[in-house]
Amino acid sequence: MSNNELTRRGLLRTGAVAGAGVALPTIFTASSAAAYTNEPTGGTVTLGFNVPQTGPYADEGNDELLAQQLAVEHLNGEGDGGCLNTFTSKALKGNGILGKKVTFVTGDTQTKSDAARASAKSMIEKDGAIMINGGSSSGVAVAVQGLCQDAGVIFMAGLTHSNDTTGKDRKKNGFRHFFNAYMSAAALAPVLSKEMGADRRAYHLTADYTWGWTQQESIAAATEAMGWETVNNVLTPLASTDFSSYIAPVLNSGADVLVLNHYGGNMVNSLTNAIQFGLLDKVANGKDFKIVVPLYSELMAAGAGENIKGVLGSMNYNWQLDNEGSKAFVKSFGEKYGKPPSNSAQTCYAQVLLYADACERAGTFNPCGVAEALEGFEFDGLGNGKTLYRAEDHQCFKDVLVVRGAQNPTNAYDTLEIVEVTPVEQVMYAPDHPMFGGAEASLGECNSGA
Amino acid sequence: MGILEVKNVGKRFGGLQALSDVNLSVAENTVHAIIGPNGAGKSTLLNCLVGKLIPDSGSVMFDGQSVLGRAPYEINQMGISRVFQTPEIFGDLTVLENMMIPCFAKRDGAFELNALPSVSSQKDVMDRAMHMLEEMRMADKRNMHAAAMSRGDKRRLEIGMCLSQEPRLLLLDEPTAGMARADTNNTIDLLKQIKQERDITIAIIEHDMHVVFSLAERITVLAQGTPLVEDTPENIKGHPKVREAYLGESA
Amino acid sequence: MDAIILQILNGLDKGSAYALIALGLTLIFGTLGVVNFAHGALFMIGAFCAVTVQRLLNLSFQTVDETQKDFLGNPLKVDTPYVEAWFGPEVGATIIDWSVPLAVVFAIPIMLAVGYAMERGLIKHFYKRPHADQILVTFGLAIVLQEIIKYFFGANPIQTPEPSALKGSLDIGLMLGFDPNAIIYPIWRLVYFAFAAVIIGGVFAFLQFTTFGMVVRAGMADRETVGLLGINIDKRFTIMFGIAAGVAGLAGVMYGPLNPPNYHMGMDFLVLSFVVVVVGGMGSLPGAVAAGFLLGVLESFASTTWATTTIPGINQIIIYLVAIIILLTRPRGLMGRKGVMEE
Amino acid sequence: MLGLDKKDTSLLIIVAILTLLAPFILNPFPTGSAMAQFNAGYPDLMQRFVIFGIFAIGFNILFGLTGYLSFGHAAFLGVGSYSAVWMFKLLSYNVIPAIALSVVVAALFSLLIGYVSLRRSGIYFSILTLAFAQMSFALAYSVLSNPKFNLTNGETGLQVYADDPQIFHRDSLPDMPHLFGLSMRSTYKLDIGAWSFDFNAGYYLCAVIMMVMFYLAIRIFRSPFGMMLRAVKSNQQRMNYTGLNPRPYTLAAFVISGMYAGLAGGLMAAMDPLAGAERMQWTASGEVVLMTILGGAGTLIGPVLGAGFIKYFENIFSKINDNILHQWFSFLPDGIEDFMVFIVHPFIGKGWHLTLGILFMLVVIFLPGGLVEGGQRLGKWIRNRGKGATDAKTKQEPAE
Repeated sequence: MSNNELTRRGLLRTGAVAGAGVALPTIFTASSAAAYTNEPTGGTVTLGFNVPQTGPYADEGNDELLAQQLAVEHLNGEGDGGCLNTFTSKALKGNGILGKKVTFVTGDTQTKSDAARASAKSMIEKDGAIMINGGSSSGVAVAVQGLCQDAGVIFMAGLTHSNDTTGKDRKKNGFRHFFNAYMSAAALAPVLSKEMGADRRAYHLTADYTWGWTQQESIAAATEAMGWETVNNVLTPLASTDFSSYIAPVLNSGADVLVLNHYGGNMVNSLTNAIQFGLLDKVANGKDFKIVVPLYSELMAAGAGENIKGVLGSMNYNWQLDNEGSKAFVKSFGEKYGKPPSNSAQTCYAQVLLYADACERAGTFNPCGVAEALEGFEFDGLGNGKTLYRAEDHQCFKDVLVVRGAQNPTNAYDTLEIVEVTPVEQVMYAPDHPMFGGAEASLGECNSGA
Repeated sequence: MGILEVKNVGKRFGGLQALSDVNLSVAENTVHAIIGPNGAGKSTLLNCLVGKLIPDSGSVMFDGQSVLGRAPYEINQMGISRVFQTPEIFGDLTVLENMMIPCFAKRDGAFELNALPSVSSQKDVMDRAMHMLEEMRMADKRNMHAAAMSRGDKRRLEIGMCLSQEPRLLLLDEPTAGMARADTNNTIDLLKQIKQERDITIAIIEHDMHVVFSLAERITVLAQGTPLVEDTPENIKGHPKVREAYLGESA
Repeated sequence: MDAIILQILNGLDKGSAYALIALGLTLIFGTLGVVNFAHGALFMIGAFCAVTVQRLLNLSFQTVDETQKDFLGNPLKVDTPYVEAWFGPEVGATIIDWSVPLAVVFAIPIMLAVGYAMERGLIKHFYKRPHADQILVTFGLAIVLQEIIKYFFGANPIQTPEPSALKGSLDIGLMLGFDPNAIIYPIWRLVYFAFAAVIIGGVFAFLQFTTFGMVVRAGMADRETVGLLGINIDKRFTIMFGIAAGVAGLAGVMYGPLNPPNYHMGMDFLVLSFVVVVVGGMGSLPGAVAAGFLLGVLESFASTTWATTTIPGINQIIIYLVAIIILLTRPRGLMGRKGVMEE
Repeated sequence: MLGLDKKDTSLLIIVAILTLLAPFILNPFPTGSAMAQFNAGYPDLMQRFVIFGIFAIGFNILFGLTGYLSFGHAAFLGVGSYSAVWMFKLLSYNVIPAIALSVVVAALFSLLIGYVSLRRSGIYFSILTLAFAQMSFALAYSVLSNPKFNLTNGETGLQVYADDPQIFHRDSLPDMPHLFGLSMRSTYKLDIGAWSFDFNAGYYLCAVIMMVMFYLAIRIFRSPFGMMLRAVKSNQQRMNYTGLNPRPYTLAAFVISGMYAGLAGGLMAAMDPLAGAERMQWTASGEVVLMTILGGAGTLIGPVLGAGFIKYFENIFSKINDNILHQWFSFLPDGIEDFMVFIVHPFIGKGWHLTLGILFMLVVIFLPGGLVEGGQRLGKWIRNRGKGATDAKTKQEPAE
């Protein structure tokens, strides 16, 4: 892009513009055409961490930033090395990436597509970032992914759960480690069926924007497949702060399960309202009324407080997972910051290490080389167990956690308990699945910016 | 047939009958005063003439055309200019700009998207405005902010702005209210001079009998929303009905 | 029928919050002629008074329990709140449980002080300035206040639950002769509505029946004349600002249990409360209250399935649509007076 | 020159020089130095400066001249962006039809909203515009992006997909917005010693358009029409009784400023072909209000300064993190270094909102006329120091 995207025509024209104004003295030298965008030339390589620092998701962004900083430390051989010790790929040596010390710049997405693109552009154009990582919403992820594709840098998505990120909006330069709405549904459905029975009637409240729709579509499809009926789906404005008028009619609708397709502040408030209305104490159709929150996060759980008790949902990762990679990461993160990592922190940490490792294995920072190294890459030891980066859509496939709000948490960090680890086979789908853009969805061509 | 013909005009505000059955005829090129005690309906009548209020009944004809239902700016474009009790001018603009605005209104009508030429290139309007300022003896103040002027100057400017449109009927709403005697006399002189110099009809609402009797050729006395008498100043003086209305006692 | 009653209840409840905020806002408009964009921030500060009280009551000392482990495998540090140590676990737990109602007491002096400080320190200097300047400076203040709260409390919402005695819901339908479960309504929401009614009634009574209130109302109608009478209206207006801040703050304290407070809740309510005030008519107290409840009820009805299937997206735009219709049919809102804030 | 008087001509020339030399002026610090953090001379931010400058100049024609405070102008910027991206999707990536359509659509949209809103004045007008803009935002964010009728692509933002028609697109043309083949992203990079300067095609397109728009704004300010708008602000009653109809004047000002907003929106899409719904939100409308007041409402150059000021904070201060602070203060002893970082920390990075809020307050408290007044006071102070106390008379000139 900008710095290096000098098509011949562009070079001639811009050259002419500059040349017309001043006769160029010899000390003026145009930068030599680089092989790809922001090719690192000195002893350092710059990564761009683009997370929400203002707005409702600021705390989540801060958690991501902590994890990213930890990853940079580990890459540079500082600290205890964290997951470098458990990662199945041994390409990383703790001496930076390809011998270059890792530095980073940060930006504020404000959880707005426009602002996120602006800060990503500034990191690419001004600071020479060669990879962008982070974010806490799908709108931002898709917008920044598109930008990185155009600019010729790699995008390692942070928290983004919409099917579209690796569905109809998938890009050759973009990669997602986080799971998606389809996987949530596929993992949740059997557990829901086991816990609540196969003849439930579900009432959906859905945040009225792209992510909410894809999640609702996925959950409805998966639960209907095992016998549930969807009584109603009500779309709620994103700006809603009070959901009482949406919750109040639920009890009389003939439904016996409430599915909250909400995230962040929406979810905290809708769940709080649902508990206020005493839904969980009621009996409908002769069954105990239940609430499901398909996508959980630690911060939402903290915000919802006691209200999450017994409520089922899914997560990409939880610090209580008992495997070598997870233990190493939790120890490293916990000792440095005094709290366990959230699942958005973990996905960012893993993404940074995966990017670095791919560069090492490819032997270059060239995005096309890196992308090739990541495609079809199988690994373990980053906390999620055995994982595959699928080549067709750049989506990671790994086990999905079904969690429940703990009845008796002993401290602020074990408010969620793992109910089941759904094996990866159960959440697999074809790359041309209709919910993911069907056969038309394509990654397009790799862009290195050259 | 007068230039302004008011026929059977009535206006109610809730329970208050502000005007009832008002008939008034203002002859061309005269100075016609409307007087009456407080609450007689003078201001309501005036507002009905300029389009601020619409009467419930009756008709108001100016030069053979009805003004009813027309917006104030349309009535102004028909040739009626209004001077307010407290001077209404463009306080944030300079004196010259104040004078240019009515000149533009005269030249271009109620709306003209004249967005690209500069004001200073509009020579005709500029000259006209300067001429008017000179006539009002305010040319030296042309670059002053209008809000910074004395009240007497503001009144002068307002009258000048109205005259620059060459109206056929000039309506004055208590033009000397709150003025010192000297300023009042200056205003009277100015109005006399105006009347002398051009063909213009002036209708004036006034409290101050000194002003009324110095200027008016015809006087209508309004009381409780209805005209009591209409006559020459000489006949109005000492008219028993007028005394009754003003003193509030039956003779 | 039951669905209609349910949505009316919801509407009254939403309307309570709107009305309380709008009431304070219009008091400030009416008395001081100031457009206060920081009014939402006052609501937010009120809510965080409750958070603070809860935090204070939960101040704890730590003891190490060797039998339990924390997430890193170290011995668990157990927190015991001081109040539980002082008053015994049961009384202490009850005090903590009632932290929101306690916070009301705590919030009144704080909000009055905040309001007083704001008026004397900042707003006072902006009476004669254009509305645009007032908007800019109070908007700046709102940002500063909410960023300070964010710095200390984070961006995540914080639960401030109602006392457990007032948790749960009532089956109002049963009382009215409907089927069980037909009209279920949370107790705290009823408490909130009652609380709002009391506050609104209190403010009106204060303005109606006290000499102070009469002078203020006269001042709202004609500030200059009352000033000419030799009454120190400015001082009273300062106190009115304090009261307006207090009303917003109390609305915030009691709102916490309905939806957990976060640092930007003030901004979420800001635009809405301006719409409410304007729909009610600038400077009209009954107008603000009426508009608050009206918009609350309409918003609730617009979110029913029936409404959203008839007109998709109506729940997204209802408030604004109603505002437009009312302003176009009634030039100065429901009860606005002529000439107020029209320049 | 160009129909302007001497003072305006020199103002225009100064603005032209500053915009054309912006790549130098905004990058005063050598790349890689500690102060390089404060460099703003990279294409994206330079584009934003001038685009928001156009937006604010247009807004000022309405607010600065007539005093009508619109809280809904972001809606016109938003429709401008959406129209531009639709042109990219349907025709080709050439920016000319895109920008043209964005101005036309914004004009129609603002005509509609202005016609209704201008039936009221004062805060009633403000709330009407706010209501229309919030409705537009809500519709764009969700209702108009449903799969059956996807006009805006909702949360993600409208963008060009490979399967879009793009009927005039040819393989020889760049696959991103371009001006007859010249890609908006092509940048000529100039290295002089330790310094590095970016000359970006997109920036210069925006800069030229901004200069034209600035020139037009001066012409409008100085025209009879501009005078009428000031008359509207000053005394509508007198205007009415002077035979002038204020409504078409305000409506014309509203539509003109809406077209400026649409142009800015079209340019934003032309620089970066994605249109997000957030740019229609009330906060975005509020931002342009703040820009205008902060810079100095009713002045010619003020809004441009205000736009630059806010965008600088948003893009530069939000990117300073603790690491960078430690670098700055590394010359200090450890304890003091940590203390300094601790003191500064709340104001940078995620605290940039706090800094901005404080600055809003300081500017409006101490400089009622905005940054322009600050500049005038500074200028006066320097002149007085130069001339000494002899020149006690200070001329009160209208702020331009």
